[in-house]
Amino acid sequence: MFYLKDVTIKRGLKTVFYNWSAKIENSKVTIISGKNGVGKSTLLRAIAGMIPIEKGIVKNNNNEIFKDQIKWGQNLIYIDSKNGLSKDLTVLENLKTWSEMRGWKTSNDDIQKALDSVEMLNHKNLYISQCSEGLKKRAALSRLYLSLLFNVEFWLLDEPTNELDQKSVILFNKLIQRFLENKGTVLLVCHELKLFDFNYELLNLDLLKK
Amino acid sequence: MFYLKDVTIKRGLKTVFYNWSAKIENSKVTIISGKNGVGKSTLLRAIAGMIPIEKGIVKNNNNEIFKDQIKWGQNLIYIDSKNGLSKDLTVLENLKTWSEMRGWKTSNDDIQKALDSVEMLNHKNLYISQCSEGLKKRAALSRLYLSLLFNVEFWLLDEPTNELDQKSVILFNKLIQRFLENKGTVLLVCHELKLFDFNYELLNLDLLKK
Amino acid sequence: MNESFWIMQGYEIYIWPSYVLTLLSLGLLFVHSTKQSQKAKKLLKQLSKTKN
Amino acid sequence: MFDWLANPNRFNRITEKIQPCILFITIITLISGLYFGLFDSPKDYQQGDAVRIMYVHVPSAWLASFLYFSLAISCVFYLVWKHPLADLVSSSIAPIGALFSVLTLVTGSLWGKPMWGTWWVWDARLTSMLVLFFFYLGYILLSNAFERKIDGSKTASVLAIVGLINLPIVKFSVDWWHTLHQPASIIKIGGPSIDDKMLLPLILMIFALSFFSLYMIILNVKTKLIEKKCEALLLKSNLEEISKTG
Amino acid sequence: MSLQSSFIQIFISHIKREFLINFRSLVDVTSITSFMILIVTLFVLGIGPFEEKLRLISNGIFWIGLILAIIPSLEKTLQRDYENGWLDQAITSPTPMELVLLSKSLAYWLIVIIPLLISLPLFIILLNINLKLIPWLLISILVGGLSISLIGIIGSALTLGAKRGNILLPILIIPLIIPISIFGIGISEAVRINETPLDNLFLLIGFTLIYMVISPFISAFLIRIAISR
Amino acid sequence: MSLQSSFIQIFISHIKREFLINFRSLVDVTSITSFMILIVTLFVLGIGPFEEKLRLISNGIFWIGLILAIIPSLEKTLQRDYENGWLDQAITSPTPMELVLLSKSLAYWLIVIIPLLISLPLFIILLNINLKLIPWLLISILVGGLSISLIGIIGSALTLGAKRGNILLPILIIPLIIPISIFGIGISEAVRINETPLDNLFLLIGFTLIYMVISPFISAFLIRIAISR
Ligand code: HEM
Ligand SMILES: Nc1ncnc2c1ncn2[C@@H]1O[C@H](COP(=O)(O)OP(=O)(O)OP(=O)(O)O)[C@@H](O)[C@H]1O
Ligand SMILES: Nc1ncnc2c1ncn2[C@@H]1O[C@H](COP(=O)(O)OP(=O)(O)OP(=O)(O)O)[C@@H](O)[C@H]1O
Ligand SMILES: [Mg+2]
Ligand SMILES: [Mg+2]
Repeated sequence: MFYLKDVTIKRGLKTVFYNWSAKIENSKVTIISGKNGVGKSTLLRAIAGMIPIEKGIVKNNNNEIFKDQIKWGQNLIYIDSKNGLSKDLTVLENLKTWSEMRGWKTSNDDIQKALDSVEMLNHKNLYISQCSEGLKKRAALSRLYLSLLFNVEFWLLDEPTNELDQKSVILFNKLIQRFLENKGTVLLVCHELKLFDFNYELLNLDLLKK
Repeated sequence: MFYLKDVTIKRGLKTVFYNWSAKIENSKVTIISGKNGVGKSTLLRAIAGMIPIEKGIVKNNNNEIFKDQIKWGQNLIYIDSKNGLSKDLTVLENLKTWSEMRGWKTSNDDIQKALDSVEMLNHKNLYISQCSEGLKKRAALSRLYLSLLFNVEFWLLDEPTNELDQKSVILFNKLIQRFLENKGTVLLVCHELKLFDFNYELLNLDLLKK
Repeated sequence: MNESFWIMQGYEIYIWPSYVLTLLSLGLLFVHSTKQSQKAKKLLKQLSKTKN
Repeated sequence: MFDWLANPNRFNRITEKIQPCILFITIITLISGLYFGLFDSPKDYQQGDAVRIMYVHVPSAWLASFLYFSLAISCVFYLVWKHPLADLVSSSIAPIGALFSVLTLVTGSLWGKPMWGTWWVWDARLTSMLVLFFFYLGYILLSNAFERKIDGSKTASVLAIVGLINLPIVKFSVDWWHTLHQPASIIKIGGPSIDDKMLLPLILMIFALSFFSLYMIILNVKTKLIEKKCEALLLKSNLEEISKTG
Repeated sequence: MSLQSSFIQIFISHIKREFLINFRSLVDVTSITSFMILIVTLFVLGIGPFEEKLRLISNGIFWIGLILAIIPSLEKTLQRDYENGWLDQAITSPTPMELVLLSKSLAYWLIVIIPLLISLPLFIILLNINLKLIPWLLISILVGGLSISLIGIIGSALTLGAKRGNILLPILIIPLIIPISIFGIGISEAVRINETPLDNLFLLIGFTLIYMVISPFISAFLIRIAISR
Repeated sequence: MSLQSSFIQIFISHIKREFLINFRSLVDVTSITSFMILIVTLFVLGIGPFEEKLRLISNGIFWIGLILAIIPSLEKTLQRDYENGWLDQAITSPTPMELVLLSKSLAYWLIVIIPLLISLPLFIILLNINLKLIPWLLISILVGGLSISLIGIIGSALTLGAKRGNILLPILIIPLIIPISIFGIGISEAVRINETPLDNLFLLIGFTLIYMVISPFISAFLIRIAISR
């Protein structure tokens, strides 16, 4: 069980969460929804460890996750609208350097398969600056496949389906399903719930924050 | 009637459209769809005059639109995922400087109404760097309201609903409806057609480009 | 050829390099461009063959 | 005139005929220039044998400047009349001009060491040649810095033209700069009186290098025309494939 | 009454925008001056703080400081406006790009020049500048600063769409700046050795006028290319 | 066999990434040298091209050129990695940020130093540098370049999160750089006047070692702040 208890999170001068608690079930998908500016991305970034939690506790299976940032980093993939791709590198190079940065020894075969899982194999030698928005997103999501091989436990995804076409949404659904089979936990921010064909818990911040 | 005849459009070294023709009806919404990387954004940017059309004709009511770029600029609003907002300015300042750049004399009242039309009035003094993704998008879309006052004929919108919450999608729908009442023409790129409650023509590039 | 020609009042270490460098780079440029031109011609031949 | 030559076919036809002549003239003038320069010209009364460097240095300097002028003119043609051949001409000129400016700098240095006792001084000529080299370099780098060749050509052409306005001013102003400070402390090079016997190899070498450049430019333009044809063919077959397979 | 603003109004509104972005707080105003002071310090320390040496090169340092103060920040705003899509908005608007760019360079000129003029006394003390030079320095900073902005915007536009633009920029821009810096320094030097600085000043003004005319067109042409990628 | 790479491997892979991004083509290699030559030209013209003057300040010019060659481009990559979200990826990974930053500064050092060392003869000719200085120059460029990179990354990290970062950067960074340039120039000057440059060299090395240890920690700390905004 993953839970946040009485957390206070600030963004700039604004207190976005104040003494706020929530539970997130492991090995399931939780979709975080809510209106613009309510704090969905803030919450995700806070859980990923990028925004400090001013007060309160965040625990995963009774371990305080921020005690050991490195270990938490091992367990987690975070992808948001910024994608984290260098525009001076190709799709392939981006994926490779990313996995090297995480200290993963991936074979070329794995990289190919990862690209294939989001149908980016044909585009692997495009520079990111030459990719359309949707292709960029897919290049970013190809990381998810790699993470399946390395026992990552959490996916934190901020509006991952935004620029995807219908086919890619299906591929994304497949990735999630494989991750669920591996007992992974997904935290997903999205405004459009109809896109998904798996069971999910809904965490509606509009209701919860009242 | 707005039409493209035998156009060839290149992006970098890639020929995205080759001897391609299409018709777009005036005073209607046309939704351009198609898979990632097929050329939706390219088409929109070409029509807006940013990407040169290598060959072929683009005519609106029998006027070649690129003959007089300034006049075409008067008739058109283009908004894409980059939004075109300065992050060192507030939402209000961004909208104001934008309308001044277009040479529009807007009253404070108009600006307020424009912000209200996307429910950004409460956030008007936020710097763009402090806005969430959805708020940024709404700040960009507030331009649409202003353009209703100045007889703009075309809206070219590239995935405008991406980060919007459900409420904002409804507001966006309203703006489009008002524009249609003014006999405006909308060209809209979107992957998710269910979001709209107006009549639209569909221009599916996957089918058309074969 | 007498010796003083090659020695050139002790300026030979300046004069010869400047001539050699000039001629060498012109020569290299010439060879390179000619090669390039032949390569292009070959390619054109190949392409027009496969087309027909 | 330019329009008339700018037809690629006509260009090919005409140059086909004159190319051997140019090559012939180049070889003759080069050999005789070298002969007179190295064997049959007097020593300078001040510089002695070192003056022989002049026969490669000055022609290089002269050509570097002249080629830049041609480059800029051809860029004007390209930007104003939008003729693609003009771009091929400019992009053929640039590397040759860059080479000559480097040669000028190197041979000049080789000349400067025995004459001034130093490889380099910041005098107007040398500084403006250095700047000229950077305009060439800028042109070459910029024209290759874009994904689409045509964008690079346009952008680099703008640079070349702006450079044309700047170069005389750089040269003039650096000169001005010197006279402002103090009279030039170095030997005034290339005085008005120059021995006829020294003039002959100089002129021969200028001819040799000019005709050499002309030959190379024509050769490179032709190569580029062929390459363009190849590209067009490739593109066509690609597009046909696309329209067939869908 | 027309709802459409005149060119002058659009022009002023652009300058207002740049001021809003770049002149937000006192930090911005002081930072240019501080930057220049630090550059001067760096130089003086690099050279050794001996008065004779310093007097020889103070004019040079001043001009190089001016160049380094204007161009990088000008480049950054253009780059930023390109990346955040604001240039797309400008190009799909009825306002000519040339006007946008002219106002941008003028705005930059003002943004840099105003704090510098205010802090001129400081530099006079730091660099031990002769007092008879002050009026000339004022004029040459004013005129020279304008041409540096105008050239800076050409340079930034040149590299906007290029692959490794940020690395190319200095190579392209320094050769273009050299005449300006020579004329500028020439003015001060002429005064120092009691000659007339007028010819250098006229050259500087003439050059600036030329750039004033051509720079907006050239940069607009280049930016259209960058956007069309 | 472990699937997890060691720190050294991660370190090397980071350096590889920077090289991939920044050393793509010949442009990148030549441009640093060209940039420095042009800076030198600009300075010399600013100062007046007289040999005695030049000899007095050639060391200063060289060091300022080095600083200007390293810091702006280092700053730009960090800024870019921040904006495109790559730093987010680095911070949510099991690799310590400190390691990432150390490799980034080392990579930058190599990227700038290699072309500069290759083109050192050019600078020796242009600046009329005494030949006996060469070995000292080599060492001091090597060591000094490293500390400039290390300081540069602190400065860039400082301004990442700041609202008006781009303007603040030079103000923050120049004071940190000044000691380095003083030691560096001190080495050359000492050789010139036939004194021992060793004390300056040791100071430079010591300073660099200190920065080598503290810079990654300080910058990682600053970047965490920037990301948390
Ligand atoms: C690094 C060293 C040098 C460089 C870069 C250099 C550069 C140049 C350049 C650019 C020109 C062409 C000027 C023009 O067309 O008006 C030139 C011409 C000339 N240079 Fe040099 N030079 C160097 C050293 C020398 C030395 C040491 C001498 C003789 C002692 C010399 C003698 C000449 C002569 C005689 C001309 C032709 C004069 C004229 O056309 O008016 N140069 N040099
Ligand atoms: N600078 C470039 N150089 C080369 N190819 C490019 C460049 N920019 C875009 N492309 C290619 O052009 C094609 C069309 O891109 P475009 O952005 O129009 O796609 P799109 O239909 O909008 O896709 P998406 O749904 O992902 O936004 C893509 O295949 C893309 O890879
Ligand atoms: N740097 C900042 N300073 C002040 N307030 C900020 C800052 N960044 C974000 N905020 C505010 O924090 C709130 C939460 O932002 P967040 O990005 O988490 O929203 P979100 O729920 O993800 O919205 P969206 O659906 O639009 O993405 C917003 O109201 C936003 O305006
Ligand atoms: Mg969000
Ligand atoms: Mg798109």
